[in-house]
Amino acid sequence: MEQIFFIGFAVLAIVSALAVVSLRNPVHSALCLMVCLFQVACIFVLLRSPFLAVVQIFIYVGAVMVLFLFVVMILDIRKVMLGSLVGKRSGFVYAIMPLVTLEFLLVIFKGGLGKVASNIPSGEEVKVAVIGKELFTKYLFPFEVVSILLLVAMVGAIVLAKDRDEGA
Amino acid sequence: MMIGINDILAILPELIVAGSVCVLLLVDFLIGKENKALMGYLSLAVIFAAAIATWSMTRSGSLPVDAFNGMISVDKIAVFFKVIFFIATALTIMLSLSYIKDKNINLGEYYALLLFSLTGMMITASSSDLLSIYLGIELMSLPIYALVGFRVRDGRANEGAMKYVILGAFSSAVMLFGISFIYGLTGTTEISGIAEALRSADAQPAALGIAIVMLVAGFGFKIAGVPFHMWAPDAYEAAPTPITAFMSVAAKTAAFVVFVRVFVDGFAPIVEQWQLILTVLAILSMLVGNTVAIAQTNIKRMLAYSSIGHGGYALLGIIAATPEGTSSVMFYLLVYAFMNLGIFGVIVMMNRDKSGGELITDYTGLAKKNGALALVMLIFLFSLAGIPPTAGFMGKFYVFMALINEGMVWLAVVAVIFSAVAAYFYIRVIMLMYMKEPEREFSYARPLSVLIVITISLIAVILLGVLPDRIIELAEKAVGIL
Amino acid sequence: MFELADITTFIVSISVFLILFVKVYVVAAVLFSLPIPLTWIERKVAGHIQVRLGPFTVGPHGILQPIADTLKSFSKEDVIPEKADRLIFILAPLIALVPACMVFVAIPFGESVTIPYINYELTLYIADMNVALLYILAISGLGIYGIIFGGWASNSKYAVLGGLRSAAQMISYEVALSFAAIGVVMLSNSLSLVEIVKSQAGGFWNWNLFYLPVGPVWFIIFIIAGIAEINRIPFDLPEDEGTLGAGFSVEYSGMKFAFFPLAEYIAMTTVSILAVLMFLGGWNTPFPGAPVVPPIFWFGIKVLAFIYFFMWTRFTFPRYRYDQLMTIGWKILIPICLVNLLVTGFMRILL
Amino acid sequence: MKKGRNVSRKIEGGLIGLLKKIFFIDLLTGMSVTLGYNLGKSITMRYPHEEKWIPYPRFRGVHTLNRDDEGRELCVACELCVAACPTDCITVVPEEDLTGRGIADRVPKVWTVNLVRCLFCGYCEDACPTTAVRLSRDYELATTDFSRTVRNRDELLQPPAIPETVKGGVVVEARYDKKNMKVRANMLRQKDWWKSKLNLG
Repeated sequence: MEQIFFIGFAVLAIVSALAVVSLRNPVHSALCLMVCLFQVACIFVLLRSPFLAVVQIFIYVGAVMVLFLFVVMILDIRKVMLGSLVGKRSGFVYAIMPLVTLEFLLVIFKGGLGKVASNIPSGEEVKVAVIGKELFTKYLFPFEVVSILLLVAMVGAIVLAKDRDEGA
Repeated sequence: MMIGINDILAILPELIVAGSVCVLLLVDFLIGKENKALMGYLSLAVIFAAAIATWSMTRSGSLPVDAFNGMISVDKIAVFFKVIFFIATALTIMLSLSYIKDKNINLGEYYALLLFSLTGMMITASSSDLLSIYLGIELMSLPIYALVGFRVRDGRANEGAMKYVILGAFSSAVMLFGISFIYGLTGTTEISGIAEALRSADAQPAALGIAIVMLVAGFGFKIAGVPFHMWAPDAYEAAPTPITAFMSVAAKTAAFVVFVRVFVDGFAPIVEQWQLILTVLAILSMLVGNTVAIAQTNIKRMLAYSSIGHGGYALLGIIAATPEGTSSVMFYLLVYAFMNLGIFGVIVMMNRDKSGGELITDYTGLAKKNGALALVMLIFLFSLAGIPPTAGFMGKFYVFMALINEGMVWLAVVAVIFSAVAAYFYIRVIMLMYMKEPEREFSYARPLSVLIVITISLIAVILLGVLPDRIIELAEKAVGIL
Repeated sequence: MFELADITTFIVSISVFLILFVKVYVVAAVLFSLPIPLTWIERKVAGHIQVRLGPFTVGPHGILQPIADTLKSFSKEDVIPEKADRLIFILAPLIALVPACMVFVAIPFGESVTIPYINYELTLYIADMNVALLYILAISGLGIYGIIFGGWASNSKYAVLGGLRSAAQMISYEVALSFAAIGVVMLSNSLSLVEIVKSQAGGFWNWNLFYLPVGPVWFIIFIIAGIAEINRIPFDLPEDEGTLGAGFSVEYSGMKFAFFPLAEYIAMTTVSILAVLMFLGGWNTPFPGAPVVPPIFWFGIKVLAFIYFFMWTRFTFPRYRYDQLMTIGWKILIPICLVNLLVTGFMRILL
Repeated sequence: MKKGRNVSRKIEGGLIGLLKKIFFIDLLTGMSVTLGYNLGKSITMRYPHEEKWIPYPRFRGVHTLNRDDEGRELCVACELCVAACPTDCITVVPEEDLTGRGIADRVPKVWTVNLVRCLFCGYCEDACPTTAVRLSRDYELATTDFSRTVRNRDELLQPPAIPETVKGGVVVEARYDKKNMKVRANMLRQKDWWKSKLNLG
């Protein structure tokens, strides 16, 4: 049962991810990206971490994509311009894509993935309290660095967008 | 699992820098538009304080210190690299003091972003976990993205910054993917844990190869190694000149810390797997960097390619995968910091008028007009080319020695050949300066701060070239040879 | 051969599945019929606040008016503008409606009731997730895509402007809304709505609303952000009649158009229910000494009061200007949230 | 100087204003007003089903042609109303009549008014020397039949629905006669009914 659901979500995620890069219209791409992120959230549920799934929807599907759409709608990319966005060497890209896929598949099925791993997480559902505790003890340092990172992003964005009287 | 005072003390220098930037951002509001240089002086004070904190850590003799449940490990290598970061950032700030006023981009956030970037580098240097390494690298890169595009009214700056941001984000994604592979394969992100897991594994899964390729791609982007170098010339040209210097010195050094940590330490058990990939990367970098530089007309682009080439040389020390190799990389990067900052100092001086100092032909006949400046430039160029009495030669010498001691003589020979090629375009500039008649009047910016930077760099380049023993000794102590 | 035990487990699992199915069915039926009383109530409230009578013709006191409206919507011509993006134009109303309904999976309407005769304890919720609150906030945030996509696909400048405004508004107010939710989580120590309600049992002085001084502040922030989230006056800039015609829905007609108000009503109910669960003690009685009435009664009363409150504000306040909206969101609500979060944290630790 | 004074006033207003903002005083005032309306009585007139407005006598509605106490037509077909009409909506064709139909031997053979053109200015009323033409208080002119827009003499001679004696300015009970599409006000059945309505306010 779970396997069936996983395959469903995974296939849909991959198909929508392919659609994101192959569709010409940026809004359609954004829609597909939403679908893709949503499927990933569903896979998180299957992996017994509903918190991560919900946060994925909350932040990526709920907030980040809204900003993407906001920008896309303001940019108003017309069909003429879309042609120029797709590079001339796309044939090369299309040739490489199946190769990379093949390589990955080979590695995954022939390469003995996970032979080194020693501590595979158990199938228990992860409680929010546990995540919180880990975040503020074991992962406190990365957590704080991330907060500085966000501050930097904010400062940088404001500096670049700020109105200033600068001679050329 | 609780966080104690020892953890805080271990990251005291980082805390000093990060905390004071937040204060500086507020102080910036109180400072008038004309006095933004004050922000620069305050930033220098912050760096000085952080340097003292770092120094006192080495004095206390408690190194290496592990903190934050294995996220942070401050050892002597970290301290050595941090010193390079302090020097690079401080000199960059001194170069910027007059430059950003001249170019009318006189904003207090400029210094704040530089200090944020410094924080990221320091975190990278003292990290012992892939997670904090990644975050450190991002924290280093984000402010640089903003600084590259700092001249927002300049179309060229926008283009360069845009390329840098998009490719940078892409490389970060690849890097993260690689990290997740490593986590999946070994079950840990801690570098010692990774080494442990790899050592105890009976067979190496092929997926590890993919992970290594991805990590090389991600980190290779940060050192602008070929074929991940496409952004470098555009971004170097786009950025304000002091930032170009900062990128080519500090950001690159930080990426090399990662190579030392992840590859030399973490992937030590599988050295054969990554040595080949890095060798290809190094040879390509030296090839492309040194040959394409010949065709450049803009001196910043030329230095960008030269920087790519130097990245290749420094990688050789990593490829040696021995403590000796590591120490040679550390020394090389220190030398590179001084000579590159010095030459950018000269360019900043020449940047006085609008187009001046950007094109190589702008230096035509400089020797006739200003002999001292031309001589300084000559010394830095000799150093970059690796000509004996200068530090550049010593840097290369130690890297090659490390290679030869490991038995990779052919690689050392290849590198020497590329050095010879590189000498061509450095000496071309010297030819223009000394052999041609001046075509125009020069006007220089000669604020005291830039002169100080050039003087410091000059002294360092000559001293390290003539008497490198003490610093080499420090580096070797750091990696534990002595 | 089947053992008896096998058959009983089979029956039990089938019945569990059936009960779940019935629950989902009932909730869905209630949700889709919800707009019928709500539109009537809203129009009546609107009428009386404007000293009018509201609908009066169809049925006694116009009670059949919503049905007439529905029939009209069904029978209207379904226009799709020529240069619209057909697929997204058709999808958008669904995208608006589906998340609004999905939310109800996690909403508890009461703890449980014991069915007489068969002695079966029936829980009054479909699922008690341990991340229910986050789930509801996350999913209800998706409804905004209906508006954004609808506005974009219409290929009309007013519609696009409506969509843009909606996007910016949602980003600004989602933050405050989440902060209010975090405040409640800190007060109740759980993300599960059932647990949150349980923590407020025993009289109205135990409600999160009356956790002085931070409770009322969270409550007000939640209400303001909630109104902005569901795009109702005074924050209904996406459909600002004054400047945008009808905003994002200007090109829609017939049943496709009807889906948007439908989603809005369901979202309004969601926010009301959330406010009741988070701040007003859910189905707990406010006066423990009073005669016992079924908990669902209290729940219904409180939710209805909230729905009335939303209608009341809608017909009282003028619409905010766009820059005022942004100012309220970023410069007032979020700083207050941050300060309040600190105060709440200290109170939880020290008291 | 001026600026400084403004600032100080702003702070004063600002303090009170701030308190007002914190406790949502203005918003609550507004909400109390609307709540009052919500609970109060509606002023909607359920015309035509239950109520009907009776205008004041000065209201100018459809024309009527009056008779004298003995039932003779007051109109003498002098055509002064036609002359006075700014929109030329009145048509009068005189004829000689000796049967005593009118008060004089000259009576209108045709007296029609086109209500689509008429602007109810009342000039005809003023021009009439015999007070034969009056504007009544009938205002239900909507029709689906275009021929109904021209009223002829026989219709106009009918007494108006609202007699002149009724004071007006009141709402009376009414019902809608679906068959004839007419609003029937039953004010005449109940004497002084409107007065009690008036007292109610």
